[in-house]
Amino acid sequence: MAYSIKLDSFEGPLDLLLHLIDKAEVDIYDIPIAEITEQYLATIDRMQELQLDVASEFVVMAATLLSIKSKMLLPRKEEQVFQPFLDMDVEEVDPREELVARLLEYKRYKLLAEQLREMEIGRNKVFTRPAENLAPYVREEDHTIKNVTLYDLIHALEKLVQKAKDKEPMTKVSRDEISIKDRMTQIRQLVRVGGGMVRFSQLFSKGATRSEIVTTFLALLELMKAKHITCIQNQLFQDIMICEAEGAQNDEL
Amino acid sequence: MNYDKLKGVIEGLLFISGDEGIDARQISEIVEVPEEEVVDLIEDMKADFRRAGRGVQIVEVAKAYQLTTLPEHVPYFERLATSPGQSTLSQAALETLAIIAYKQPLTRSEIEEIRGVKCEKALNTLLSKQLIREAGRAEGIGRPILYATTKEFLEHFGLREISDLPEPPVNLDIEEVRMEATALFGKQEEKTND
Amino acid sequence: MNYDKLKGVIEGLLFISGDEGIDARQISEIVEVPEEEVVDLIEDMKADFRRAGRGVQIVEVAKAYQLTTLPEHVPYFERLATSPGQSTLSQAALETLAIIAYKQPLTRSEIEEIRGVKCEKALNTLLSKQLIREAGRAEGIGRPILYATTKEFLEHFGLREISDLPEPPVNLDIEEVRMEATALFGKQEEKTND
Repeated sequence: MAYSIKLDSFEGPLDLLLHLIDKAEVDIYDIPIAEITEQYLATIDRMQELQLDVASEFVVMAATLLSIKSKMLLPRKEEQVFQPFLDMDVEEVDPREELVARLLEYKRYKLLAEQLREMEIGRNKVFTRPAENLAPYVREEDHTIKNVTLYDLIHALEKLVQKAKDKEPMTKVSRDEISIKDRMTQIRQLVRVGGGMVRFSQLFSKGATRSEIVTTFLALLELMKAKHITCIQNQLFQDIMICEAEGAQNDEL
Repeated sequence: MNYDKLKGVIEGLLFISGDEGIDARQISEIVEVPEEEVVDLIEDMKADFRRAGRGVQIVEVAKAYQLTTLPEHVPYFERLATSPGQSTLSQAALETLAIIAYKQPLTRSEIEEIRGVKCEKALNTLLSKQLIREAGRAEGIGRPILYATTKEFLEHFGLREISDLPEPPVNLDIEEVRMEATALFGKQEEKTND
Repeated sequence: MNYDKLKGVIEGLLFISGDEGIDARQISEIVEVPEEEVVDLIEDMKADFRRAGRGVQIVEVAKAYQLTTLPEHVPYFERLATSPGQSTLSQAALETLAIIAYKQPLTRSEIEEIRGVKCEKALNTLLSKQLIREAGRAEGIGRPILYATTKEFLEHFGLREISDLPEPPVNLDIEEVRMEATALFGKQEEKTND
């Protein structure tokens, strides 16, 4: 059951992978598997260190990546153009191919979901009014009601409760999640304000949510990778110091 | 803002205010224009609507402005009401009936608290269709009327008795639902994934 | 009946039909005017409304015509205490819905295969919001439930019909994606050669 909770910032392993590929600015059709696998595993490790339960899907993907990585290390057979039909060997196929196909398909739906989001936002900007009661327009002598079933009654109830649940749009909207990119900028500002140094614990507010923690962590990893910051820990269990990396001063925030 | 744009905004406000209507003071606060000017503008709009042969009109009920249909269009609405496939109970009436069915007997203000809107019109419809009846009066201030379903209600929905109603698909205690929703938003942070 | 009067009647019918909407065929039967003429008249009315700076517009949602407010008036409605709240879907629900919308009908495991994660909770959310429905069962082991979108789906996104969905970015067939990928791998090798 513990495995059913997923990493907060990502919709799943494919989402995380797409993020890593995007950040690494590599070709999705030619993924540097060793590099991406390393980053993927590192992210999962950090999550576990933060005691976030890592969903089984993330673990399965880690295994898949490792298996692709090992296959890539094997010497590739020479291409045999005229292989017998039944003998279409697996080795001939790029071990990454299936993963790439899955990533591409998932990405496609992610883009479509984005378009749906835009349409939803547009539709949320217009209001209608409830349909008017037509009963008064039915002639008085006719007391019967037509086309109303028990199902309609239950359905009405469901709609009603749904409306009550949706009545809190402001709470939802205000819970704006911060992007990794914004968090990166914030951290660099904090470091700068702190005279080139900030304690790790200072990066988190008291009531920091899991997604804030995860976002902050990913932002730190990104900054380290980009060599904007370095992390120093003098002694075990001591607070980690986030320091501005040499030469990072002149970079644009 | 020019007057034409202002009139458009006021029409939109009237449109979404529905049966509850909206008064000049509220409009004035929203559009940030003095109340007297709002009143003048609405008088203007009434004339505009008539002149343009519009299908709706602005009426003043209990100091609130409302958009309503035109009395001369009633024959068309009658045709709509009796056209095939047309449900003769509105969503409002259905919701009200569902609440009464599951929580009877209860008062109008209790229903309104659950629905969050007035339901006088819906109650009248349901009474005239004999789907609900007055079932005595509640204790307390004003001794308000209690509503309950009727024999005709059971007949229409093919129920032997009221206890034959299916389990409510949802929690009908709106306060609890709201709390649930709030709790869910909290939980959402832990489980954004599904 | 002249066209101006007819437009007034149609406006009244649109107004009274509210969020349920009314389609051209129904209007045509009620006003006894051919359906194509009704469609033309409504197109005319859309333009009239814009020209006159009206506060409402006619939109086509789920094959029915509806009156709605204007998007640019949102800031004013937000100041209204009773402003109708509308809901947005979580990313998980939206991704699941996108897959269903484009590949319907399909089973839960087919959706999960694409998303790479379980989606039971997202499906339940979508079912309770009536954006999807169960559409029979697939052949094969266990005869799993098939899911498809509903009329409420069209309403939620303001679509006239399912074919109005935006074009998918590229081919959605996994087999074709594979071929595409293979083709690209091929090209890549060519490129690396020069």
